Formats: sequence, structure tokens, C-alpha cells
Amino acid sequence: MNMDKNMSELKGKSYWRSLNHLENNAEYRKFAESEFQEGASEVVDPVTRRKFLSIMGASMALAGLVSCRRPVEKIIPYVTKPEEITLGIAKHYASAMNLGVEVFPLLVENHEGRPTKIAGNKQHPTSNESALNPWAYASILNLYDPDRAVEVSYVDEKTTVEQFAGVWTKNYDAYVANQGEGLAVLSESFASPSLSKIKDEFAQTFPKARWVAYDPVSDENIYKGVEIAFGQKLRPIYHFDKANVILSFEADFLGTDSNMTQNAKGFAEARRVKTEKDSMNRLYLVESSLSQTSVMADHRLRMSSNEIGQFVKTFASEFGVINESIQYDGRRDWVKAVVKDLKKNKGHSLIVAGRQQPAEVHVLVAAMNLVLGNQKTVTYHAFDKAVVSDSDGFYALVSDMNQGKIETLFMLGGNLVYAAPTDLQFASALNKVKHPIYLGTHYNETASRSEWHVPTLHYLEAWGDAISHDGVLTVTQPMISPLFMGMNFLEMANLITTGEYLKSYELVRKTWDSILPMDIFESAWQKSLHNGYFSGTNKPARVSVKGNLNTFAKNIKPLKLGVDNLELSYKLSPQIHDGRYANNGWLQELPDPVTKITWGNAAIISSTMAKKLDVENQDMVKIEYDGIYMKVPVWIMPGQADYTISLTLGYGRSVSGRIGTDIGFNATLLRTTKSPYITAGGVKISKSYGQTAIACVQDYHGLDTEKLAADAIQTRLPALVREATLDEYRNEPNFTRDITEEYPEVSMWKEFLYDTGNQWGMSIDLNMCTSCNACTIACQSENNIPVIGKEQVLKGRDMSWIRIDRYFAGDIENPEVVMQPVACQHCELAPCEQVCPVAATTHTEDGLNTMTYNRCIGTRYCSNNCPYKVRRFNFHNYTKDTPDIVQMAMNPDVSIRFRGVMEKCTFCTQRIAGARNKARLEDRGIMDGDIITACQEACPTEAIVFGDINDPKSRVSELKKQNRDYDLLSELNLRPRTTYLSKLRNPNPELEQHA
Amino acid sequence: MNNKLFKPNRSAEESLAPGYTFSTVTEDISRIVESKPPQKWWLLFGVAFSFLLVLLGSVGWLFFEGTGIWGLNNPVGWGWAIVNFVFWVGIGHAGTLISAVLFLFRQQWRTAINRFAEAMTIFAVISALLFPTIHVGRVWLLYWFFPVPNQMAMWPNFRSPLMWDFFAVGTYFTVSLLFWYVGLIPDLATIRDRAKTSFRKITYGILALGWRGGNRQWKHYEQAYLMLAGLATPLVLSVHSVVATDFATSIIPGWHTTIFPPYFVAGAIFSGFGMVMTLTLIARNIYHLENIITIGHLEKMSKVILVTGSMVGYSYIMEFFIAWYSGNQFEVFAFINRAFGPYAWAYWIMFFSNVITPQIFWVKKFRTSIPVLFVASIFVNIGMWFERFVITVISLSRDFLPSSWDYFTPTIWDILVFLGSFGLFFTLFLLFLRFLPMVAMAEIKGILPEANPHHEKYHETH
Amino acid sequence: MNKTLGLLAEFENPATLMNAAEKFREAGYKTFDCHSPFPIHGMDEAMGLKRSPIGYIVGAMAVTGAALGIGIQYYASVVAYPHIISGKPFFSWQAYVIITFALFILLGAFAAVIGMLKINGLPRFYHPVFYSDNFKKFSDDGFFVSVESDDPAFDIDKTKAFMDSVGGKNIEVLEGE
Amino acid sequence: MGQIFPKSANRVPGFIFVGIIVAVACLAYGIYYFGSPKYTDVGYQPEQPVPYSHLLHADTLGMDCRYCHTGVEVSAVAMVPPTQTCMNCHTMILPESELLAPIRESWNTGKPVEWVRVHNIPDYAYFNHSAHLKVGIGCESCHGNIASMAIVRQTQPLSMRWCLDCHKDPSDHLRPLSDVTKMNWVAPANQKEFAAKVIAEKRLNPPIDCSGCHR
Repeated sequence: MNMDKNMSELKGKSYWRSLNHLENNAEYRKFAESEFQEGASEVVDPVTRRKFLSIMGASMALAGLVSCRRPVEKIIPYVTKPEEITLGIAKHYASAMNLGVEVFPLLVENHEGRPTKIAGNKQHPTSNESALNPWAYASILNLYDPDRAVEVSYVDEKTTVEQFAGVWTKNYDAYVANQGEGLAVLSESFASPSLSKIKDEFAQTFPKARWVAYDPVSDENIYKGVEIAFGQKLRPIYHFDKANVILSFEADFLGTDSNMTQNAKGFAEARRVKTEKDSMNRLYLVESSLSQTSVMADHRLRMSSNEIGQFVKTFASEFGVINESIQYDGRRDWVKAVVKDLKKNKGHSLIVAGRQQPAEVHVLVAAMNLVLGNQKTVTYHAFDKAVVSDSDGFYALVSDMNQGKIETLFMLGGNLVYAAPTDLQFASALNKVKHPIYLGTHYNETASRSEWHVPTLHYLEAWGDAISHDGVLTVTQPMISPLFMGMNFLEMANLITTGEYLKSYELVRKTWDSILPMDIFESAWQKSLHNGYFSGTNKPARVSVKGNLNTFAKNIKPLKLGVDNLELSYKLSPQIHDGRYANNGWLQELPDPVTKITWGNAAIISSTMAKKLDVENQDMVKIEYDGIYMKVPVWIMPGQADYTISLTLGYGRSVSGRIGTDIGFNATLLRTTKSPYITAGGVKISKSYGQTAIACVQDYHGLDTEKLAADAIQTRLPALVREATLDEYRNEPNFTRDITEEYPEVSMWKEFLYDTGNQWGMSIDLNMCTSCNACTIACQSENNIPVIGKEQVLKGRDMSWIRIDRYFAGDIENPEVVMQPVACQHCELAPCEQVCPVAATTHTEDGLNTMTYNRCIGTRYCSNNCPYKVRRFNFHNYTKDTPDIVQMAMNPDVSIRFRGVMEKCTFCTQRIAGARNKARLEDRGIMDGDIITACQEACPTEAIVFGDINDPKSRVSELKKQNRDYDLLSELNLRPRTTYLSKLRNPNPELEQHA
Repeated sequence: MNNKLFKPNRSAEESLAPGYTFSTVTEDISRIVESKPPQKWWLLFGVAFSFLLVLLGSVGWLFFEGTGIWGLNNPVGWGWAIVNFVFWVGIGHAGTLISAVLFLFRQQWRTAINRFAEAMTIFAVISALLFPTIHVGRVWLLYWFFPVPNQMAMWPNFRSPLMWDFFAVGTYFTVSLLFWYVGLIPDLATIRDRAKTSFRKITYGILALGWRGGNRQWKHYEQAYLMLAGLATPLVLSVHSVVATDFATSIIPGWHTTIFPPYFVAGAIFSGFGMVMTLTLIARNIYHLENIITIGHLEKMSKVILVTGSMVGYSYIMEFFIAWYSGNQFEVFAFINRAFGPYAWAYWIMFFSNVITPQIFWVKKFRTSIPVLFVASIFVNIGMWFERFVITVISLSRDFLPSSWDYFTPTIWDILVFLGSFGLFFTLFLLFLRFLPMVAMAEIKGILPEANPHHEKYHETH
Repeated sequence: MNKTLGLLAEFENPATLMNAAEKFREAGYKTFDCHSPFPIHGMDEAMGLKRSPIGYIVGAMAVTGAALGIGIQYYASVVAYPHIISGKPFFSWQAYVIITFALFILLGAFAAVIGMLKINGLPRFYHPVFYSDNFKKFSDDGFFVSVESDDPAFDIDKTKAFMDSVGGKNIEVLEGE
Repeated sequence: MGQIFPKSANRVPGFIFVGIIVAVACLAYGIYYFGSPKYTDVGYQPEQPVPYSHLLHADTLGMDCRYCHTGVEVSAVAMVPPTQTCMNCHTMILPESELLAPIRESWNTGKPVEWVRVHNIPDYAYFNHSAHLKVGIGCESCHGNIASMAIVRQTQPLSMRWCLDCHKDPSDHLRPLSDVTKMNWVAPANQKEFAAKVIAEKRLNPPIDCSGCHR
């Protein structure tokens, strides 16, 4: 992208003014239809495409009549074409997304200035290649959320940003005068230099005012623990790539914990195995509820969350971190073996604990890591310009609100009326505030109780910045001028502090003026915009244990759980986070990595518990905790600790657009300030009446709990997901292929030889897949896969082109979990093709199994005959009522599928075509790496690799040469182009006999 | 070979009650077409027609809303629609079998029932063809099945069993229609010649094509009829074999079986005779044809049911054996799952109705008892529908990858369309009873003793 | 104005009809016909008719059908627009057998029916014999011999007498335009 | 008297038989002829908001296609030029012309000119201009001799069969890259060898599988 472009353009994106007309839709649509011309035809594109297919009936009813005289179609060119735009060619710009103190550096794909797809920014030092997590991927859809707040509202009347600004400036001076008495700002945690700068100014301008940051779910306990242990405010960053042995106390570091993508990358590097000679890391995991991380566990111990505290102490005393001798009657052998293993790997081991564990635990963990000399595997960094969640501050603020001490409260983001712990009664506290002012993306629970509601701009609509833990400055640049009126955090914060309404661009520039070197500012700035960052450093702090740990350790007291004294733990939803993505269809329909539940949540309990309660999946139960109760369906999961219940947060939103409202059950109702993550003891559960249907994309209502099926699965599993321990692998390197016998191949046909030109293929390393779901979402975004809603999912019609199959092996209470991503395998002898009566699915010479939507008449025979069941059918016209604005998220290079048409993974054929054409224009062949499929791009562990298997040097060929390579359902001899690398585990030999 | 079809019959009794003369045969059968239909007919017709309306309604909704209104899901891409298709096609087979195969084997008892057995075939095939048509996602593009040149330069894929189906069943329908009509010509002439009103004269006159019953015509007529029978026989066997290949050529465990074609054909004949039995008993009862359709006929049919039923039973057991013998875990599971999985109920309904029920026909008392025959025939119909359900749905619901297993539950629309197809079938059938001679008069006359020029009674007269 | 088109005589049963047929043949009548409600065994011999050629027509057409079938399939999947399908050869003849067979039967059947009608000169709605009201009975229980005026051996009086002599009843002269 | 039908009735079946055959034949031909894009699309020549003449610009003035259609060599779409492009010249040339009023209006109001699309292919068919130009397929092959048209009209069916014909054997349409925008281009005598050479050199293998155009 040409750098010498003048900024006003990038900023103004003049050609996007059109979208400001979005409110009056009629005019907007007319304009949209006109502004973008066909081939690159944009906003209207999916519509026309769909319209086309729908009238095909009429126009094709006569043989050969594809195009009878069509309605006159208009081409409307630009008036002045912005020179960085070439119609039909996507542009990529660097930007970034903030989620709390986390930064996701992005590369945003723009079609004629319309962002359609985001991916990680490879160039960015703290980015993991192009990988992201599902939240980041799906955030593009929030930009086009039809339920976004579109206007500033004052009580019930609609007004404008300017009016709001005006009103505030009036009161501003008064507050300056009284030093901000009765003024408070409540924000989410953030790591933005500009915002921190403004926060400091705020503190100066209003000494008596208060600015509190609070997240419903945060790493606060970790920070606290570290602070207690080392006496300084530090943030631990894990370097799994340097760790050979990892002990995790309920840390879901490959799942919903912070820095998941980086963690996954590091972990994968330490685990990746190319030959039987390589070594791989070992993960010990102790947890109460089966987490995503458990997929990778070599040893998993099932233990209730509060017992873990005691367990940690046991370790602590083993390491001499505390001099209290613990009577631990559990798996002593386990402790011994693990301790031994950790000690053996001093400096190359790592102990982590989950954010839900109390600070005391983290104190001990931090200390132990120090004792083990793990300076490389975990580093501690000062919070540079980051503001983190501070619960106590928040609680204090709320009590002040209750006492009417707060007159004006600015809430920057968040949705605390919904998300604040129930005992705070935040809603009623808010009523006591004279002027509650809310800056939020949606009209939601909080907005409905605020005097002012100002819409938040999407991060791709305004400027912002961020700083990652290692001090790298990252800039968030807009891709599109605001679709609706609103402000972003910077603008609002600045307005509050200075009383004047400045655009985010100026604010960011101001901050960066002070950071970037004066002399070369302009070039440095341009460079940062191009690369998306400006390199900086934040050296790890030198740490040593301060104070006596024993005292803290004392606070950890185990307690005996029982049927009527249960433990209840709250987890972040892997799909909709703390509820902020509740209105995001992609995420709602994304299956939970472990439970495979979509569109809602359930109380997860162990089968033993279920028997005691005599409940089955979907039965409603009543969960009670000090006087408050909620009714919720249960879902029985293997590996759940007995006498524990886990609930995911974020569901049961009462005010959240057309998608998120009343989906699932609100766990926050039971959440208290005393025990925000783990309510240990005092929780009661009882069977209630009725059931609630739960849309689970696998094992139909726990179908495979049925004996017959369960056995069948266990017999099939070894061949489907091939697995061995590292030692077994070393002893017989060819175990993978030996699992099934090879049949002599006899055919009645002379088969087509795919031996010339490019031959596309894919390799998926099961040893790498953490089931993070990034591929599924990335695919959905790339290929315009529709969202079909709970009913349809319940009917078993989910549309995901790449799904992640999850199987349990072994003991139902202590299962081993395996994950297997399955998309179209592009069999060379594809059984789907021969059965299609109209040749709608055929094969290309370069080995793609293509699905021609516009030829398909929908007999569904191909799907029946697909042994992998990867084909997806449009049972209804799923895109019928997709709002125009959502259609702006559609990828113009992929057709929208109409009702009655089969669809499936195409190996991103549009990207292949693009690369082929690019190569042609540059007079060269396609090179390895030219084509990256959406799923590959998204994979944080590089488990998925796509390429030319006809080129022996390509990455994919290299992988397929490995001795762990195998075909799924090889006995069918379909010659799939997607092959798998078998899974390995690295158990501790000393523990195996016990396990 | 001697191409005289209606050899005089030494013992016409077993095919026809004694005491019939040419004119009484004509009278008894033609009367039905000429007189107002009885109450019962109106009653049945009313019911049938209202079901037909249900069909039209639900198909309309189906076209509007898409196949999503059915209970189909991802593993189970074919549900009741295909089940019904196979069910109806199967029914059809008895008709052709009776008229063509029994004809070639010189089974004279066929003459009493072949006419409406053939009619049944045609209407059954119509009901059958309905389903593949409506079950596709985009009905308006069905014409892509036809190999016609077009601007897309596209042609159908002749490797697809559905394509085979399209041709096989299409041919089957056409041939059955021709066969039926050819058989009708002499009887239409009879109705024409008895006609009182000019309207009837003209309509039946046109339909009869000016038939004069001259021997010069009979000669070619018989030859043609024989030819049609000869062509229809391999056809009828092939058609259901082809339908079987829809399943047999796929790779789904429980479908991928070489036994399917013969087993489907046996099943088809079985179900067909079941339906003929049901219909015969109804027609017999409405029009009091006890003398023309005698217990003898019914008994013979029940014997066929017994035989084919046992063949089907054999296949069921054989499937299990082969699955076990193949040692292929997927195959083995597919069958165990049928009998003991979540759909076990369906399997056992099928097994009881198709294998156990017919066994009662070892006893003559049952073979000759109208109520027993009726109930049994109903059971056969039910059982055979479930056989197709078991094959189609159960196999699909649990194939290779357990992750994709799911359970199929029909919606109201599945049910309405199915019931509706009965409406279509019976409406057509009742109209046939009303307006066309339901028994082949010419053929009946042909087997009367008097039909033989060398009959002793004539020689006395000399 | 009415002209004589032929003669019609009724016989009471198959036996007499058959015996009459033999007589007519011996008397050298060529185009006379015996009408009966059902085909009578041995009548062809009695009338001295040759075997019907329909079999050959059917055979010929059936083979044409088969050729057509395999032809279409070859053209479509090898010549017109070859697609790679399940890695099978473009000409997967094994898969083409069924449709070939279906067309074999289809055209055969059409040949049988159309051939039969053609040879029998059907449909023919108007025919001299229909002038006789009595003739109606042929489709019920009547047995008739008709001799048309174009028969070389036809002579109104002689034939009438001959009919009477071989036992014909209610002999009628068929007259019409 | 027993005759139901008059003697003439005997001829009716014959007539009907022949009639049906004739009718079917006509219908088939009718659909084949009137239904094909050759009939429905070729010759489509809509009125344009501005009487822009390719004849004048491309032929008389000899402007190259690529002056206005800038996307054609780099992108899937050739791109209809923005008003700006017109104004580049028409601020000086005929600045007052009545005919150019819509252009000036668009320039002043910023409201684009609404041209009527002439060459249109279904949205599910992905055509790429740059790919075709790069291998030496001339504009003329698909658009006809645009330079000879005062008002643009469609000269080719643009039907799938038509595309495939060329994809199966492009040799008649391959030109030296220098000539792609030439109009009235006549193939040299050695066209066949030339084409063969190009195909070999560029390893041309125009896709005829579905995903070549449909995604």
C-alpha cells in the first residue's frame, strides 16, 4: 500500500461519506447500488446475487433461457475515484483491536473501502502470525450489527453528539470549579497511551473526582498475587515455548485466558513434533471443569476449584516456599511425580494458575516459579500506560453512589447493570445518580437506565492506540467513516476532561507527538500506520519474594463439599465473552469448544451428581445461593469435579438486540462480590420441573451416552483420531499407519491421475489443534456462511464448513479429550460426485472437489454419500432477511447460497483463483504460501497447512511425508486430499501406572 | 411358440364361479361402469379426495418454504419423501407382475384381477414419482434431469443412480400405461357398443379406437400384447433393482449391500400383492364381485404373499449374517443399531409385519378368511413402509463419524404429504373403478368353457 | 346415395364361426373377417392367416433404443462436456448400462403398440360393419363374419347365399356412403 | 344406424398425429432460437444518459481503451471511468456542449452518472478482465468492434456455452499483447502456429471446470 498517501484521505475516507446516509435507508440503498459497480459490486452485491438465484426459477423455466431480456441494470462509477482504490482489488490496512488490556494487531481486508474480513497482523512483534481468537475475528460483524445504537439519546428523546457535548460543556466549568466533586468515570480496563494520558489529565483537572476501571472478569487476582509476592505492580507474561514441563492450576491459557493466541503459539512450538526423535513438552493440569486447555493435557487431575488452593499449598511446601507441612490425603504420588519432574526441568518449567483462583494461590505460584528459576518461562512487566480492573475501587464507588455522593457518572463501555455482581444492586445504585451517562455500542440494560446514551463507535470507525505488555505501540486506524453517529472512548474521555469535543484522530496524533522521535516524526508516523505499530520496549522487571508467604497461605482453607454444599464457578463464555458479543450471530452459533453447545449455556455437572439428582441433560434445575436462586438446564460433562457446578457468564441478556436477547440463562444473578469466580460451598441444587432444549451440535442430546453408541465410538476412535504416547511413537514410529491394515487396491475403473500442475492438499496436525474455534469463525467470515438460529441448529442443520469434532476417551469421569477439525476432505475419488444427477459437484484437474451452487438442484444425495458428513444444505432461504448492513460484511468474491442448494468447504477456491491470477499477471507460477486458506490463516498453532502436494518442497508435502500422516477413514480408499497427523501425548512414565 | 393367449380352461371354476355365460360376464362388469356408483363409493371418494386436497396444500407450502419444513437434518438428508417413493414404486410391481409375468406363465386366474392390478401399478407409480419431484431443493430446475442441449452446454451425470431411476421409473410408467391401455381396448369397445347416450358413445368410441374384434386384428393384438408382456417382465425386475442401486451403490453402511436388488424386488412384489389384496377386497365388497374375484384368487395371492414374505425375511437375516461375516465394524454396527438402537421400535414393527404376519398363510383357514386376509394385507403395507424407513433413515442417522450422528424426527408436513399421497392414489383408483371396466371382460370370456370351439356341447349340436 | 359396402352374417357360437371361416377360406374369400368378443383359439389356421410381423418391428426398435441410449451418454459425458467425476473415466460404460437398457425397453414398447395399431389400421372410427346395429353384439356375445365389397370373390347375391349355406343368421347388407 | 362417427373421422387421427409432431418441432425450435442468448442478448443497445460515442473517441480520436477503462489490466473489472476522467478533457474541450450537461452536473453535484449496463453476466459467474488481457485475448473478442459503435451494443451472446467454446480452444482469439485493444484486428495467416506458440509459452490451460468461473 502506497505510504505517501496524505492522511486526510485515510482519515476522511471521503468516498465513504455515502454511508453516513445509512439512516434514511431508501436513499442510502440507491446510492450504494450506484456507488459500487458490478464485479466489485458491493453492498448490494449479495442482494442481487440472491435475487438472481431466486428468479432463476422464472427465468430458467424454459430450457436454455438463462438470460432473457433482463431488467435494465445501471453502472454507476465514482465521481472522483480515490486513487488508492482499484475496483475489484481488495486493500489491506493495519489496525488493532483492544480487549481490556489485550491488544490484537490486525490486518483488515477492504473492498472498495468496506472492511469485510480481519486477520492478525503478521508484521506486528506481539502478534502470532495472522492468528487471532474467535472474538477478534467475529468483531468485524459488530461493525455491521443492525442493532447498534444509531443515535444519542437523552432520556427518551433522540439528539446528537454535538448537543450532548454542548450540554456537558455547560456543566463542565462547575465541575472544574469544585474540583470534580460528585463526578466519576467508570471505564473498562485499557492499555491505551492516549486514554491513559487523558486519564492523567482528568486526575489533575478533577482532583476530587474518581476514575475507576472495572471488568466483570479480569486477571485482577493474578496481579494482586504477583504484587503481594514481589511487592510491585507487575503483569506476568508466559513464554510457553521455553517451558518443557507445565503445571497448570485451572489456568485455561489455551482458551479464554488472556493472551490466548500468544500462549498457543508458544505452547505449540514446544509441543510440535516432526520426527520420532523430537521432544515435546508435558502439561499437568488440575481443574474442576473440563476446559479447552485439557485437550492438550498429558495428565489431568479432576479437583474442585477450592480444593485446588490446598493442593497448591501442598506443592508450595514441597518446594519449601512455605514452611507449613500440609496434610494432603489426595494423590500424593501425583504431587511427588510432578514435583520431581518440575525440579528436573528447573528453568524450563512453568506453573500457572487460573484467573479465578484467589490472589493467595497466585502468590504461591509466583513464588514457586521463582524457586524453580523460571525467569525465562515467565516474565513480569510493569503496566506501561495500562489501567487494569480494580474491583475494590468499583465496590467503593457503588457504595458512594448508593449514598448519593455521585452526581454525574460517566460509564465508558461495559454493561454493568447486567454484569455487576448481584449483591451490589448496581441498578438501584445507578438510580441514585443524578446524571448517569453511558457510552455503549448497544441500547442495553445499562443504556435503558441511563440519562444519556451515547453510541460507541466501532474500533474500525475511529482512531485509537494501544500498548502491548512488551511496550510495542500499536495504532488503531479506522477503515471506514462512522456508519452511525457516536463517539469513541478517546473522544468521550477527552470531552469529559477538557470540555471540548475533539476527533479521535487529533487525540491520537497528540499522544504520539510526545512519543515518536521529534526529528523524523512524519515518516515514523507513516511507518507506524503502514506496519500498524511503532516498536518500543518494556523490559521484564527483576523480581524477588517480599514478605512472609506463610501468612497468606494460611488464608487458603479447604472445605468439604457435599450434595447440599456445592461449589459453583463462573467462567467467561468462549463464545460471547462476558455478554458483550451477545448480539453477534457468528459467536452465538459457534459451538463451545468442549461442550459443543451453541445458542445458550447450561449448568455443567458431573454424571455422578446427575445420578444423585436423578436428572438428565436439558432437565431444569434450581440452583440456590444465599437466598437467591436461578433455574437453568443441566448438561452432564465428563471430567467435571463432583459437587461442583460451572456456569458460563454472558447469557440471559434481557436487553440486547434481535440476536442476543433472552438467549441462555444469566449466571450473574448468583455472582457476589465475596465470590466473583468461585462460590465454594453454600450452593444448593435441586431438580426443577420441565426441560429446556439445548442446541448442541454434537451427540444429539447426549445421544452417545447410550450404551450401544458409546461402545461403537470407543471402538472407532483409535482409527479416527490416531493417538499414541511419545514413547510409543518412538518405539514404533509407524504406529499411525499400522492402526488400520492397508487393503490391496482393486478398481473396476481406470482412475484419473492427478499428476500435473498444482495439486491442492491440506494437512491437519491433531497434535497441535487446541480446538480454539478460530478456524470456524474465520471460515464463516471468509465464505459468507449464514447464521441459522437456534431452532435450525436444534434440528441438526448447523452450517459450519469446518467443524471441530470432539471425542472423549477412557474413563467417563477422567476422560482424555481429543479434537479433530473436519472440513471437506476433497477426496480424489469423491463419493459425492458420482451420485449427483446434474453434475453440480465435480472435480477440477488440480484436485479440488468443487460445488457449483448455481447448478445444484438439491437432491442431498451427495451429502448422504459423504462419509465425513461435511456437506451443508440450505434447507431454508437462510439469507432471506439478512439486513442490508449485515450484507456489507459479506465477501464479494464468494456467492451467497440460495435455498435448496448444497454448500461445503471449497479450500477457499476464491483465494486460489486470486493467487492464480496474480501469478499470471506477474508471469510466474504459484509459489508455496501464495495461497493461505482462511482456516490456516486463523490457526494459532499452525495445525492447518494448505498447499501444493505436487511440489515436493512445499510445506504441506513436507508434513504429508511425516510418518504420523494418515487419511481419515482410510479403509474407504477415497484418497482424501486433507490428511491428518496423529496426536501424541507425553505422559510422565512414573504416573502412567497409576493413571 | 403358440401365441394364443386365452386357452380354453378345463376347470374354469377355480378362476370363476360356475354358471357364467358371455353375456352375463359382460353384464355384470359393464353394469358397474354404466350405473350410478353405490353409497360406499361416494363415501370413499369423499375421503380420498379430501386427502388429495391436503396433499396439494402441503406441497404448496413445501414449495414456498423449502424442504426445511420436513424433519430432515444433516446426516439424514433423505427422509419420508424417499421412503414413500420406494414404498409406492414397490406397490406398483404387483400389477405388472400379475399382468405380465403370470400372463407369460399362463396363469389364468390372473384375468380376474389383472386389470385393476395394472391400474394400481399406474396410480402407485404416479404417487411414487411425486416424491422425488418434490423432495429436491429447487423444484423449478428439475428439467435439468433431461438430456437436452442448452446454452450452458451442460449435461446430466449419467453415473448417478438418481439418473438411472429417472429413466427406469419413467420407462416403467410409460410401459405400464401402454400395457394397460392395450388391454383395455376390447372392453372399451364393449362399453361403447352398450352405450345409450351419445356422449358415452363418442367418448368410449374414441377411446376404443374403432375396435371391431375382427380376427385379423386379434392376431396382431395378441402378438403385441405378448411382446409388451415380454418387455414388461425384465423391466419390472430391473426397476426396483435400480431403485435399490440408489442405496446399494452408495458407501453408507447399511446401504452398501449387494443383496439389495433381489431383496428389493421380492419386497416390492410382497408389498404389491399386499396392496392388491387390500384393494381387491374393497372393490369386491363395494361391487359384490364375489363370483368373479373368487376365494380361489385371494388364496392364490395369499400364497404369493407367503412366499415373497419369507424371501424378505430371509434377506433380513442374511443382511445380518453378511454384516457379521464381512467383519467390517461399520457394517456390523449399522445392523445392530437397526435392531437395538434408538430406532429399534421401527425395526421390530417391520420385522413383525413382514416376516411373522405372512406365516399365518400356511393355514388354509386363514388363506380363505376375508377378515384375516384384509388385516394381514394391511400389516404387510405397514411393514413394507417401515422397511424403507429402516433402510433409509436409520442407516443415514448413524454412519461413519459419530460426531455427525443425529436423530430424525418427522414434522407434521412429513406426515401430511405422506397421507396426501394416499389421497392421490385412491382418488385415481376410485375414478378408475367408476369409469373403466375393472375386470378384463374379453379375457374372462376367453377362459369360459364355451370359448373353446371344440367344446363338447357344440359337437353334440352337429 | 348409398352404395353396397359388404355383407355381415352372425353365427351363434365359436364353433360355427370357426367352421364358417374354413368354408370362406376354401371359397377363396381373401379379406373376409371373423368378429368375436375374444380371440378364438385356432381361428388363424381356420382363416389361413400368417404369423404377425410385430415381433420383428419391436426387436428392431428396441435395438435402436439401446443404441440411442449409449449414444447419448457417450456424447454427453465424453464429447460434449467431459467432467472429472469421482475420478472415473469419462466413458464409464458400467454405469451407463441401466439407462441403455431402459431405452431398449421403452422404444420396444412403443414399437409394439404403435406397430399394432398401424397394422390393424386403428384408430378407425368409421367402418362399414358399424352400419349394422346387430353388430354391436360382437363385443358382448355375438360372432360375425363380414365380407367387404372390395373382396375379389365378393358378389352380393352369391355371397349372401353362401353365408346362409354355412349357417349364417340375420345376414345384412352393409350400405352407406 | 350404428355409425357413431362420419367417414371423415377416419382421417382425424392422422391429422392429429402429424399435428403433434409439427407442434413439438416448432416449440423445440422456438425455444432453441428465441430462448438462446444469441437472440435475447445480442444486439442489446440501450439508450445512455450521455450520448457518449466510442466511434468518436476510440476511432476518430484514436484514444486507447485503457485511457478510461483503467482497471482492465490489473483488476477483474475494466471499470467505467469516473466523471473526473471525462472532465480531464472536457473542462477545455466543448466545456459548454449541451450533450455534456449531465457530465458537468455530475461533476458539480457529485452525483454519479448512471450509465446503463450493456455487457452483463450473472453474478455467480466471476469474470476477470486482467486475466484475459494478460494472455492476449482482445477486447474485441467479447465486446465486438466497439470503436465502430456510436452507441454501444452487445455483439456476443456471453452465454456459458460461448465462454466454454473459447476456453476449450482459444487459438482463434489469441493476439500479440500489443494488439489486445486493437479493433478490426485480422488474424494473420499463421494464426494457428502463433496461437500454439503462445499456448505453449504461457502454459495456457483455460479452466473448463466449474470452479474456473463459479465460486
